[in-house]
Amino acid sequence: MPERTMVQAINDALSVALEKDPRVVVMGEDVGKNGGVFRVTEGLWHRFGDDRVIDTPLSESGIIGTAIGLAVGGMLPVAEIQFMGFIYPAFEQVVSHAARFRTRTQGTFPLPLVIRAPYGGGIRAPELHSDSTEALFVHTPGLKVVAPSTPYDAKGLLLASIQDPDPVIFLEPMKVYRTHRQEVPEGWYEVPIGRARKVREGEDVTILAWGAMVPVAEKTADAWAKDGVSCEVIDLRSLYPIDEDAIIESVKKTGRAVIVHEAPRTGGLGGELTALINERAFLWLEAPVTRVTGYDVPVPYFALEDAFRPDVRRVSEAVRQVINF
Amino acid sequence: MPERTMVQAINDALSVALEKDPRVVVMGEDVGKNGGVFRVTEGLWHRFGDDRVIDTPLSESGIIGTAIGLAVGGMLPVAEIQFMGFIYPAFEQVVSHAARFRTRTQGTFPLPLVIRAPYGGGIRAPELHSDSTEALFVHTPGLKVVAPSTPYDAKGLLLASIQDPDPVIFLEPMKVYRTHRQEVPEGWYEVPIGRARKVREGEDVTILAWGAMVPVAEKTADAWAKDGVSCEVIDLRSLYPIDEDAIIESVKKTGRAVIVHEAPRTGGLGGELTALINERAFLWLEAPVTRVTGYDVPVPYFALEDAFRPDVRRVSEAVRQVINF
Amino acid sequence: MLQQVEEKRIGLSYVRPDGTLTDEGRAVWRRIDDEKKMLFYRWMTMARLFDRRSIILQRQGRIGTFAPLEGQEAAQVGSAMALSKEDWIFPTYREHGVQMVLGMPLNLILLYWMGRVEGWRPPELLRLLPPSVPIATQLPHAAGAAWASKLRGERSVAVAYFGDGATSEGDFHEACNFAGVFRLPVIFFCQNNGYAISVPFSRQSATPTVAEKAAAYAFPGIRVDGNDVLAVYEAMVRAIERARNGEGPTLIEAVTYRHGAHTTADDPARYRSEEEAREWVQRRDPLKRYRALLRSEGLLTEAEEREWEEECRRRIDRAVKEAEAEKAAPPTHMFDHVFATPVASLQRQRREWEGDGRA
Amino acid sequence: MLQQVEEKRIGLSYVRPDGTLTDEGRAVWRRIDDEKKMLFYRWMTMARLFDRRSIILQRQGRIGTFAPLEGQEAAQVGSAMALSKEDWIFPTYREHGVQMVLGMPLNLILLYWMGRVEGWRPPELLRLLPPSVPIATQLPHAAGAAWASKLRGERSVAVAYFGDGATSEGDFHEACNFAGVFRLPVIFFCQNNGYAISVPFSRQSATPTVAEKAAAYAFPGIRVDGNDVLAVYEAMVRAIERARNGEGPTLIEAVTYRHGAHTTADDPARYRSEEEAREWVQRRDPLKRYRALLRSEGLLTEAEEREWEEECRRRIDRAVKEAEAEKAAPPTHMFDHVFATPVASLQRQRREWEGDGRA
Ligand SMILES: Cc1ncc(C[n+]2csc(CCOP(=O)(O)OP(=O)(O)O)c2C)c(N)n1
Ligand SMILES: Cc1ncc(C[n+]2csc(CCOP(=O)(O)OP(=O)(O)O)c2C)c(N)n1
Ligand SMILES: [Mg+2]
Ligand SMILES: [Mg+2]
Repeated sequence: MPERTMVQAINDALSVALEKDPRVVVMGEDVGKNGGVFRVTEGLWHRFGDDRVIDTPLSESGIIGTAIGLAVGGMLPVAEIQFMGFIYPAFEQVVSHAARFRTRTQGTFPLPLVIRAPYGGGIRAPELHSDSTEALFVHTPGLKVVAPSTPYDAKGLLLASIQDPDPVIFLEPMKVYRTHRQEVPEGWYEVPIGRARKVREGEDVTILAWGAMVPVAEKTADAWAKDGVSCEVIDLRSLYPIDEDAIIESVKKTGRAVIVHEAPRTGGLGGELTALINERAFLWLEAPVTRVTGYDVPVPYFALEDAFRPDVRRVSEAVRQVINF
Repeated sequence: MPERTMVQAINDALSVALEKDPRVVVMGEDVGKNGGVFRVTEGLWHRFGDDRVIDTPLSESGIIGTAIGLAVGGMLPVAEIQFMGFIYPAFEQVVSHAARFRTRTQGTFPLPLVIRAPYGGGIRAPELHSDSTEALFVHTPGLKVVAPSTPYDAKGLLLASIQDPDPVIFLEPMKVYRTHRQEVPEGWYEVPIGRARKVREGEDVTILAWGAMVPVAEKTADAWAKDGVSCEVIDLRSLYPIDEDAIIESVKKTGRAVIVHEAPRTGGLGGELTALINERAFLWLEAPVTRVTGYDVPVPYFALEDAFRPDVRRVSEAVRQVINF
Repeated sequence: MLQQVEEKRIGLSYVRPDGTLTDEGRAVWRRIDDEKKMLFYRWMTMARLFDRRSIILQRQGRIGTFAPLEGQEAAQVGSAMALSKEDWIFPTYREHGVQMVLGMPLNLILLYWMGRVEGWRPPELLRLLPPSVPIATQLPHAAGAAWASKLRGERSVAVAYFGDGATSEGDFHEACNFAGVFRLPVIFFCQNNGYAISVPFSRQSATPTVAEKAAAYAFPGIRVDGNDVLAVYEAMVRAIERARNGEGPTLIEAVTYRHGAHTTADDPARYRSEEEAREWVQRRDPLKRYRALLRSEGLLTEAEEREWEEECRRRIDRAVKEAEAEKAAPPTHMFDHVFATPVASLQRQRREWEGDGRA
Repeated sequence: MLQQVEEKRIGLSYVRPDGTLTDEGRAVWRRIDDEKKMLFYRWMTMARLFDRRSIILQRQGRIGTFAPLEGQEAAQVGSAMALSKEDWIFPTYREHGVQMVLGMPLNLILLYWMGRVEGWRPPELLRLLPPSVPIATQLPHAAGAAWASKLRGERSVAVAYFGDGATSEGDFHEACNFAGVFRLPVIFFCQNNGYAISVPFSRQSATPTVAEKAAAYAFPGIRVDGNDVLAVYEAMVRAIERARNGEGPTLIEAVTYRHGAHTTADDPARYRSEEEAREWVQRRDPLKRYRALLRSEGLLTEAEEREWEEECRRRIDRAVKEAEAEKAAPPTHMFDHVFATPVASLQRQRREWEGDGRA
């Protein structure tokens, strides 16, 4: 099996989908001739042509709005928003329409639509390019939200998203776009939406993470392993629906949970996960569920972004706290 | 002191502010000649004229975007979004600009801007008119978010918001716009942003609510009082910043908390509040913090909205659960 | 104000306010068969009577807030009559005239206004979307559906209905821009009734017309007398032809007026003069005008009129009964159509709802 | 492609690509004093040298991703030179030419590209906003600032800078619409460099020009040769005059080209032909053209040129040193400017940060 980076794995998924189903169209700013600003769509325009891989005007609401119309009209659009921080101009189309079409029409007009967006910090990008606002979409009923952290999951989840009859926000952690390679099978395979991945078995504390925070959680687990503390690391992968059972099972075993996310703390998914654990594993908790997150500040310009993003040091400190509680 | 409904109290606040400070402008769709679709701005256009109370084009991003420019240029805009469900077209302006101007310019260009929006359900309004997506704004660093539940607080918080040098999202629960009157002082007074209101003292369980859920919480407390259970009811009023100390103090006393909000559960503020309590009052908790919320579905058309919105029955049931845990 | 601007710039006008035909109008009239001529009348009448009845139902508390269309019948019926079953329609909340012409049963339209989404399910194969409540947001959808049609090599066109207020929204611009760039078979059909709730068009736009805005997207914009059903129909036929021939989008501005309030919650006296309203209601009424034409052409007698009105009332009565008899969906219905396959947490919430002792 | 369209529709053009003046240009030239003539040259040169140096700094890892302007000097310098200290400026990420003309110190511009917001603080009284990164979103701000000026009875105008790609965004439309309706003293200054990253203007817009879009808002749109500093300056002067006289907004389209990549992360060879780029770089370069004019007018010698370039390099060197010497703000700086008065939870987060053993 070929070894692929996440960028390559996503490119491969798009190519497999375009090949399999003539209804699939890839659309967005610079996704065509240029192959995407991260080269995620590299080569697709040359291979599938202007009607399948479409450079659109610079118009996020237009992209998502017409993608909705395309889906209604029988296509399977995979729309790219160049950076998650630029999805807000399309917010209306996403929350008032994409998320509500099925309910509004009671299934008569479902909305098979995938919105891909690179997200998160860590690559020293300009302002607004490092947002990580997955919580906004998780709080919007009618949307599914996924965020893979590995090449394998990226391809499998993207194909599952394209296959899904409902709208999926597909978040791609830029920070790990190219950091590691993994064996990625050829052809079509799916990683089911709604299922977490147990990255590492452990007994003492559960670390919940997704996207670019997964490697941070893993490194923290490595660090603590040397001190005889065993961390169970769970990669949520799917942010809505959340694999509650996997989380609850793990926390019932360890009695302790640390949640790691890049987004600002207040109103982030950490709160939701804390509530889930509190509701379903209250009596098993040996320490408060603890959050390691971005701070409640606009993501700082990149000279300070390392201070903003959770790192091994901060996550380790949280593990120490819950262990010593 | 005159007795006023919330609509009248807000009208009064706007009028007091327009009178006091020539920099204040009220702007939005139908706020002028028509006096607002809820009559909140009734009479202001006649009194203050077309340059102070401005009917704008139907253009939410234009409204908030120009309001930002007006604020930069030295005005104090109070912009109305006709219903919270129509703020999404302006989402970009709110989250990428209003929330970030001060940080971006390190205080050189602060953004004194108030965005008023009627919100929440219960008045049998058409689709999208009943949204309650306060969590989206609470999760956006740089914004303050308030939601009064009484006429007195509405006026005082609105004046505090207009006085505040930072952007404030001011949410007006339509359901209680006219349901009760209250003595409201004449002239300028402020209810400080960031402070909760203890609606009712109690010993056994803390109920946290805001907006139109406050009366529901009160009625629940009434109902349980008959059975000898004493509920402490806290009206958050300010959703960001949250009056954590008031909440924690109360929960430390009662050991139990029920959170009530209209918004869908997942990703709603209930999660955040649960996390705060878990983090700061873990050892005092005698039962899991429990949420009574809207469901994870698009707010249903009004024939079913009563089934969606938390009511006394559901909140009472939650109280029973935490008491009997 | 509005009327003067209008008369100066109207592109198409066939039936004069007094019900006589212009010369051009005569030529168009000859090309249209009698059945269609009668259908214009019938649907306009039905739309008006349905509209009036709905207002009464709202006052009686039997439906919720309602958005009346009276005055805009020609714009809605004339345009909808030009469409085929294969075409995609994206209406707003004020388009019950369009809806009924296209085959939406009256009882379903009523159910919608009763706040009952379960009643809203367009009949099988009807490419008619639910009303778009957020202004202008349906325009990109129409562009997208037209795009799908083009990519799939189909004949269908897409139509977005919207009001004058919608032209101020970014989505109007983005949709028109996509339509222009990709030459999509889409028609942007604007009913310019002069007001967005209380805000007059002069506060909405610096250009005196909507039609001229099409220039920014390099496709034609045409301004028609929206109270002239024939002119509206003809404008729409031409736009559809253009679209089907691959010549791209058209923006149609139908100049009209709502006789009544924005919705049953609105009081137009706050922002419109009586004279203005009187002028439109008395002199420019689309239905009166067209009825006069039919009469003078010998296609309609007073008896036939009365008969058809009676028939409309009967059908509306039946629709009201059916709508009110429609079994209410159980509250758990709200959980049923969020996703194709229910997700676990929602199922749990559903059980929680049922467990609250209500199921 | 672009060039042909351009030549057909250019409204103002004074300095020909070979550096000679048109007749109209000669008249304008006479009205401009020598100091200004020299400043055009000096700032264009400074902008170019600063730009080239920045690219090198980026390659050396001393600044982050950078958006070069080379080729657009005339559009930026010409327009900025027409502005006064009282005017409000809302630039994008590519406007360092504008920034420096208006008084933004070079070291601060560099600090911005180092990702250091703490270095960004416009000098006291400079009404120059930070670059707007999300495309087109600054246009409504400019309209709003212009509105404030109008409401307060001030003389100041507001200018939004943006690119051709920005015209596709809803905010372009909403800003222009407000500006038209309220006749605001605002200038929408578009540098049409033919591309939005890789997307050519023909895929961005169905109209061949940006300027004609102004018709949708009932204010003038003017298309100028954006590589002709004199034409740009004159267009801007006229627009500012209009605005200050209460005649409302103007849309200016300056047709230009970026010689290099969209940003240092971009490879233009993927989407532009070499011939096209060569034509612009060799035949239409704004600086070369203007230098030739100054030379033939006897206002500039080769020695003076070399001297000024040296001076630019010295100033840039100094700016780089200053920027690199600027003490890094402590990470806790991120907590400092979220609100005027820190809120309790943020103070707690700040202490938490410090408590992590880092402070
Ligand atoms: C995005 C959005 N903003 C505000 C509203 C509230 N609203 C409902 S109808 C309306 C006026 C619409 O005017 P117009 O487009 O002219 O259509 P008309 O009602 O005249 O048919 C407004 C402001 C809305 N539905 N959607
Ligand atoms: C809302 C938004 N969408 C996407 C981007 C990513 N992006 C940055 S620059 C750019 C192209 C801008 O083109 P143009 O407006 O022509 O300006 P130019 O870069 O050519 O100066 C894009 C798509 C962005 N910054 N903001
Ligand atoms: Mg209207
Ligand atoms: Mg460009």
